[in-house]
Amino acid sequence: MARPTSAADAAGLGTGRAIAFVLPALTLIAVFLVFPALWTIYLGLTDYRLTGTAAADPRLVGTANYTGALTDPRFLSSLWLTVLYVGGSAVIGQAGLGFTLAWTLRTRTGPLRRAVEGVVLLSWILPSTVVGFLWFALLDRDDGTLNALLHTPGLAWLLDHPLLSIIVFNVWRGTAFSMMLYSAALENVPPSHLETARLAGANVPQQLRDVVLPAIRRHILTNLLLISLWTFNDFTPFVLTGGGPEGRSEILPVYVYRVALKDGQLGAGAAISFLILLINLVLALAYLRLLRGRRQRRRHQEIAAAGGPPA
Amino acid sequence: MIRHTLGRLATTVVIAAVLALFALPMLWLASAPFDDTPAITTSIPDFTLRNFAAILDNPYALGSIRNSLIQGGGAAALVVVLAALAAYALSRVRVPGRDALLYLLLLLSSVVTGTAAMVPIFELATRLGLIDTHLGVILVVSGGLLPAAIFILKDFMDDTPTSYEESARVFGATPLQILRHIVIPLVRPGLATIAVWALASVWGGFLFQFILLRDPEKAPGSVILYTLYTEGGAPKLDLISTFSLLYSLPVVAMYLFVSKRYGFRFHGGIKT
Amino acid sequence: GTGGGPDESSTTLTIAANSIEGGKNAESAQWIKQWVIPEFEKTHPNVKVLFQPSGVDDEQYKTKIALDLKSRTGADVIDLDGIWVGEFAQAGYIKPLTEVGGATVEQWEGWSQIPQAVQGLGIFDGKKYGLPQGTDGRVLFYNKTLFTKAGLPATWQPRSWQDIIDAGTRLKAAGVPTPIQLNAGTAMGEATTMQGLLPLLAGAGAEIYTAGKWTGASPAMKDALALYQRVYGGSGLGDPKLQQEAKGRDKSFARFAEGKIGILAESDYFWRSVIEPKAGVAPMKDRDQAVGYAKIPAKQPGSGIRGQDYVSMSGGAVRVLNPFSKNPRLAWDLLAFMHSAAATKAQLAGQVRISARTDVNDEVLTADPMLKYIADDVLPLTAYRPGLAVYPQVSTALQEATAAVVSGRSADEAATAYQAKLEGIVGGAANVSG
Amino acid sequence: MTRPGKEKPVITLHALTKTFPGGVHALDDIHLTIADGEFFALLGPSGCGKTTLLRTIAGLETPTRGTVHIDGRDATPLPPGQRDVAMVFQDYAIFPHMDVTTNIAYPLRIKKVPRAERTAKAADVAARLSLTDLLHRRPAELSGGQQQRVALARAIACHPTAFLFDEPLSNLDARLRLEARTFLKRLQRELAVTTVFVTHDQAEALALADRIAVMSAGRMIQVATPAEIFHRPATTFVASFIGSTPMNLLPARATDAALHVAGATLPLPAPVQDGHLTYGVRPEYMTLSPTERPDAFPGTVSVHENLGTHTLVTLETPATLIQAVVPEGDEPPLGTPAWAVPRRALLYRDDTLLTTL
Amino acid sequence: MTRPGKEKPVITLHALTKTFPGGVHALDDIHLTIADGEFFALLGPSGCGKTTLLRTIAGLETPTRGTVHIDGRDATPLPPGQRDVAMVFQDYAIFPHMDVTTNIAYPLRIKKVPRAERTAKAADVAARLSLTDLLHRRPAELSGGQQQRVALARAIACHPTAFLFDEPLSNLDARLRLEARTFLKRLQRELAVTTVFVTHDQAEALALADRIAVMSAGRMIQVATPAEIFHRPATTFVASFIGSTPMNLLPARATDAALHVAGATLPLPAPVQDGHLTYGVRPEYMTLSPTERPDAFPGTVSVHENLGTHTLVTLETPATLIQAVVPEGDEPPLGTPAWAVPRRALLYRDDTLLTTL
Ligand SMILES: Nc1ncnc2c1ncn2[C@@H]1O[C@H](COP(=O)(O)OP(=O)(O)OP(=O)(O)O)[C@@H](O)[C@H]1O
Ligand SMILES: Nc1ncnc2c1ncn2[C@@H]1O[C@H](COP(=O)(O)OP(=O)(O)OP(=O)(O)O)[C@@H](O)[C@H]1O
Ligand SMILES: [Mg+2]
Ligand SMILES: [Mg+2]
Repeated sequence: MARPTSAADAAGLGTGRAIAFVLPALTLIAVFLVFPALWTIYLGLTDYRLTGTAAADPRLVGTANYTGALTDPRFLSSLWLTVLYVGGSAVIGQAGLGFTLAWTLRTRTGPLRRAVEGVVLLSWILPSTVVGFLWFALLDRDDGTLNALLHTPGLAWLLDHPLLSIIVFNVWRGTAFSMMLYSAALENVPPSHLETARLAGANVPQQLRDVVLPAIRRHILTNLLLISLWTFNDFTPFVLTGGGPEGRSEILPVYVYRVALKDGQLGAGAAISFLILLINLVLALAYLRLLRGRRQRRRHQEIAAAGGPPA
Repeated sequence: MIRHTLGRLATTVVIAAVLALFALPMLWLASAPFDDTPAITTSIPDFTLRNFAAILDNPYALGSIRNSLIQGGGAAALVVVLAALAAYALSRVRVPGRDALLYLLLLLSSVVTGTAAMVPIFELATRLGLIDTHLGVILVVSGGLLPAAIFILKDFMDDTPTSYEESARVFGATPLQILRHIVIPLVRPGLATIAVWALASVWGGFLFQFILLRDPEKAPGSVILYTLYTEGGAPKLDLISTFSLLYSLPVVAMYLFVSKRYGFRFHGGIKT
Repeated sequence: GTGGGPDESSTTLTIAANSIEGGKNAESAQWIKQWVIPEFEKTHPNVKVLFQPSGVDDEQYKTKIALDLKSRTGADVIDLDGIWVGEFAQAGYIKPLTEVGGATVEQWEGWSQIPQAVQGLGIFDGKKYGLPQGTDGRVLFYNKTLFTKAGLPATWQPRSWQDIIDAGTRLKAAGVPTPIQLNAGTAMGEATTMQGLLPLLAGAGAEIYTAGKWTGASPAMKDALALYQRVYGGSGLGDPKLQQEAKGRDKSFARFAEGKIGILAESDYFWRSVIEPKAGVAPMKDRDQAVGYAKIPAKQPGSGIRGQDYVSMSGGAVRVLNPFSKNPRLAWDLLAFMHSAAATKAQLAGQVRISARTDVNDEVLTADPMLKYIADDVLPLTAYRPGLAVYPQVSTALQEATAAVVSGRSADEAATAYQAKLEGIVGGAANVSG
Repeated sequence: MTRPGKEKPVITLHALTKTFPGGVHALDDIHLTIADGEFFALLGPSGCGKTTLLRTIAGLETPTRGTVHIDGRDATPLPPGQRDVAMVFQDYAIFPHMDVTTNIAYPLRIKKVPRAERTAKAADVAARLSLTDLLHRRPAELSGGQQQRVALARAIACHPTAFLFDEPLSNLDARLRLEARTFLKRLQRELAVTTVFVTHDQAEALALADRIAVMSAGRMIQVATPAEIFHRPATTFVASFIGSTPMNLLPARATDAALHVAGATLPLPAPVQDGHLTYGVRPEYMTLSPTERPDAFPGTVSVHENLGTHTLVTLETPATLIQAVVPEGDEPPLGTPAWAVPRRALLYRDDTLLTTL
Repeated sequence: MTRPGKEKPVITLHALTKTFPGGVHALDDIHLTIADGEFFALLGPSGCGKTTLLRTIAGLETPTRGTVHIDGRDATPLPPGQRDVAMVFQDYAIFPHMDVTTNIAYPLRIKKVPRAERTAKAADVAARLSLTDLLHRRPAELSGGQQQRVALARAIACHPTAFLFDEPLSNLDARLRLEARTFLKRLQRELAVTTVFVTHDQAEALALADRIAVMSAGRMIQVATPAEIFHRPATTFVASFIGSTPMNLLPARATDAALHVAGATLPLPAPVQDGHLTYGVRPEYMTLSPTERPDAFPGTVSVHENLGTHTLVTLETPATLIQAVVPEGDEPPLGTPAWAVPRRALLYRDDTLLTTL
């Protein structure tokens, strides 16, 4: 493969056609994504509700929704829970398990590998409306499969460990993406690099540290970016715990659902949605910062590789 | 040698444990639909097919799966086509700020998929005359999926060597011919993966489908699943378990098809 | 009546309801499709009536209807929970019936058949917005088998909260796993408020909203929460975990049916649809023999609202007219038709429940002593929730207060937290009493 | 050794310059004329701009300045598809999702040749390149040499005015490369199509080309026949680049009628002005003497490299290494002293050829 | 030309067999002993098992059968890190995120050598390979040749019992490869470390190795010195594989005292039994005659390939192609008839060497 990186305009698209190619997608995005998103952000500045007097006559309240949320202990605890949830289930859980699976399955072929990949992917693509039932059956206090297996009758996983439960649930639900991504990424690690480390006597952790992680760092960052973003907006745990008990699993999307739909405070809900966006933005910028350091180095690399050694 | 074998044995055990963890929750889906008295827990079923007869009696059940296919398939097709075109152009032509734009759209998509965007989306759909149409659902959900799809597909495109396209170009192929003859076949595994991903994302979606549709003849499975409760909110498990199974099958079938045909994976990884 | 516009030939009317064939409230959906529509079209040959079923969670249904009405579209005749009438009216989504349906509304024959209290379900600010479809009442269900085992009378009517606690203690002593199920916590949602806190509050002499003020941490509220504390605070009379589980209410039904719960506060829905021997979600084959029911007592005799000895809470759905209907008069005809005695009877066909019309009730309820008991003995005592937009939030606050007690906090602490929260919701201490 | 007869220019480059956005001058004022039927090699070290030049001729890169004429037409504004050239890429770029027939017929498909006709034509060309048995295979099922032949067949199928080859042999293994070389040369003779061939392997360029252009840093250093390039490399850069063993390039100092190089004093036929002089002699034009001679470079034998019929001997001198090729069996033992006598040499001043000696 | 003196075996392979899960017999009952300090080349076409053999020595592949002894120990059960060998890969495998020092010191870091000591050691080795100025560069900032030297330095730094090189030169461009060859040979002489070197380029193997093993399909066909391999290739396979121009291998028929080959009748010193005979002659050992001779192969000159000092001339005969190397200037013109006279030849029966002629 001669040039993995794209030269400018290999197919001779030209600017005009390039625009024509991008335009349909951008139009759809503009109409059905950007426009409603901006409208939602505007709603966040009002006291708009779905019903009641505020529905007939919403008023601009400035940043009241924001200060309201930021001073609401429930929001803050929800934010903290979300951080734990994202950190535990996405960053550690999905990415960690996904990597572990990708790494251990890397050299395997045959039925075991296909079975593991099959169930992991199945967990990912089953409809979210259905998976709630599956997990009830697993975690139920009285007749749950898990208690039956562990001989711990009556252990109420969802009540005693609500956050842990939804973290494990989300790991189950979302590991497939990380596994797939890392599997593909690991194929880009030159085997000769790993073998050089092995010949030097490096054990597996040392191989990971010295060879694998540096080589797939960009994949790791992209993966973290996407799964953090998705987990931050993941509403599915609601079907398991309904945010409870006592809000101990009320992550931000559930909080928004409660505020916007149950309590009908759409203005406040919109404001919180925007806050989530800002938090995601901060997260993305942090990841990108890590990435950029890498990128610049890579660009350097390309120039050097193409232009021969600098004197 | 022994060490090696032991190590391999240990990883096999670990893998088997993971396999069990992932498979365990699915037991319910395998047992409850065939149980005479399905409960919310898993048990060895008193085997019956009565539940299937019951769900087939529901006037909307089968139709809703067809609707899911229309909406999910439509959205998947739309997302794949538009995202492929856009990703291709973005991958091959340098547009300043394209990465920042993609990230921004990715972030905005999180606002719009949330509950709070309900009112704007609904009003928009009303004004555009999209209420109670499959098209409305398709367009709305596609809008939310497109940024991530473009983001992922662009990386696929970045990883395909440009010499194929250049070669075709020297032979006189037009950009559209290049796209049709060369690029699409080359990234087909990526397109298939994105299609399954899009389908699976749309498949379980409830809120937008529900507020945008009026006629239950058009409602997708996710909405119909929600109707299988009593007035007091208790689930009718015989119907729900059976329907869940039927309703999961198309996605699973599509996954199996794609994975057999193209290999369900992210070739090269995503690393933008 | 007949009437209607001149261009009746090309007219369609749409009915929206939170029911669907094969799903939630299937009977009601069947009735609309198989009775209402053909019958109405018989008398109105040029009118086509369509049905727009939903059959989902109440909140989601409400959202959809609100969105429809907000964009001035939607069905002509719409099902609403009575509790939503106020907020929909305030938002301008619905208008008083006379404003929409015209003068004929007042002359409708049905008004005389609907008791004032039940009419209240459709009334906001003194104006009639909707026609009530029916109502329900809350009582204490108890398991006679367990009662006998515990040496309690098979025909039981507690006179005070203490009587309930005493019975619970006896049941516990007799080895009943969960003597009392009093819905609590946020997972049960509105069931906590309607089957739990509000009846208790009424039994302690207070309503949640009176004279423009919301009840805060008043003595009555503290009394109600104190009872929760007695049930869940370590006495072992109730199962705190069950209140926290997302599917706790469904499980409480199943446990009652399995004979693991002694006393359970529920509405007549429990009798009709949950433990109903044939089609219930947790059927009890021996329901009629094994399950007893009793009125909810006030804290002490006479300490309930309006000085009552017994209390209950009721709700019910109404049907309203869409003010943006293209054929409002005709829509009213349809609405009135759906609430005629014949229609109501047809709707009940085969099943027994309390309709809004006394003439129908008199005829139908004889078939089921339990529902007759509700209609005759409970409805006169009952109370309704305020139909205001902030009510859902207040209800959530109440649920959270009970959740706090269940998880071990004292009634006073929970009440204080509730007071603070309430002030935030309703716009300051000025709107709170107690 | 230009091919006789045909002298019609097919490709003419005028003042061609390409500067990449990063500021890299990949091509710097290139003037070049390639005659009809000529086999023309572009030779140079990595990064010197060979690929860029080829791609500019193909139209895949737009020149910053200058023009490209193909077959008499100004092709500069034309898109690649209208230039009537065929390119074979280093990675062959045969489409992995098409079988051999479809690949070969692809240019014809683009030209809207009916299916039956193009299949026939593909089979025809394939037969010529001994690909007949492989017509229904996919590229993944072909060896490197077969893939290369498919790429050639596809290029031939569209009957272009010129072939452009970008290192088509460099992905083959050493043995295959030698065979492919002869094959390619015979094929080009047979088809008589103008060919521009990029390589960084001097042996390939010498063996194949009618003329060679040696490039460095975006410029053409020398354009000449292989023999001329081999015997009279215009600069020390070309001198060091050409030859299957690296030329000995030694700093020299000139006095009246003698040249002082690496311990040897050599006669000068005509006096030269002193300056930055370099004395170049190919190892093939050295003889080793076991005894001291004034006109020889003294050193100690340090390495033998077997070249088959000959041996490359490396002498270590105090200042540098000197290599000589001797017939096998004539190698002085390792570690013994030896004197290298030049037979045919070149003299450079300021890295530019001054005279042959 | 085995190196004198040291004859202690450092690597001994016994009955080594490797079958891959797919059923490919990559190694088939290999027996081999490599002496201390020897520079040993593994030569063979792509897919013959060279890399597999090297990796099995390194411990990166587990043999299906057989043993590997390194420095007297049975290394078969040892993991790669404990075999005390260093390997240089075709792509060098220098870690892109570490600078040159860190790369070179990496094996020492794994062996827990203190930082100061390993930096010093790395600087030391780097100096030996003229890498001192590059110590703080990243691999991306190095040329191919420099990268190769870093990989070598890393291998040297851990003082292994043996070096294993897997085509270390094949990623360099043609010119650099020649220089690196001489460099590598000098370095190995100096360090005197046993070296196993994999290549598919016969010129490299001939030039560098003390002994060469020619492999084909997982088996060793011939293990001998370069001269022996060049002059007495044991099979036609080895014959065709060795030599910088492909050997002419012609079907032959023997009568009483003469050999009939491609239109020529050649004398036979001793009578041979007829059979499936092949007559082999290297192009270098052919002379072209412009006039007919009975002991010469007649043909028409069809291709000239310039080899620098010589030209490779291809003659087309009715049955086959025959090549001869002639000094430059002596080439008969294209299209003219010519007779190729063999000077030194080999005779094979059933592809096995029968005699030299
Ligand atoms: N798309 C590009 N953008 C920027 N610089 C480029 C680009 N393509 C090539 N270059 C630079 O132009 C110069 C010439 O590159 P080119 O690919 O023509 O070299 P080459 O002679 O073909 O080398 P090689 O033998 O390695 O293929 C190099 O310095 C290279 O870095
Ligand atoms: N991991 C593997 N699984 C299955 N077969 C393999 C594997 N590695 C190598 N082979 C097969 O074993 C044979 C020998 O391969 P090997 O890589 O040793 O060849 P090689 O001589 O090094 O070739 P090259 O010159 O192309 O590097 C080949 O047929 C190859 O396809
Ligand atoms: Mg190039
Ligand atoms: Mg190899």
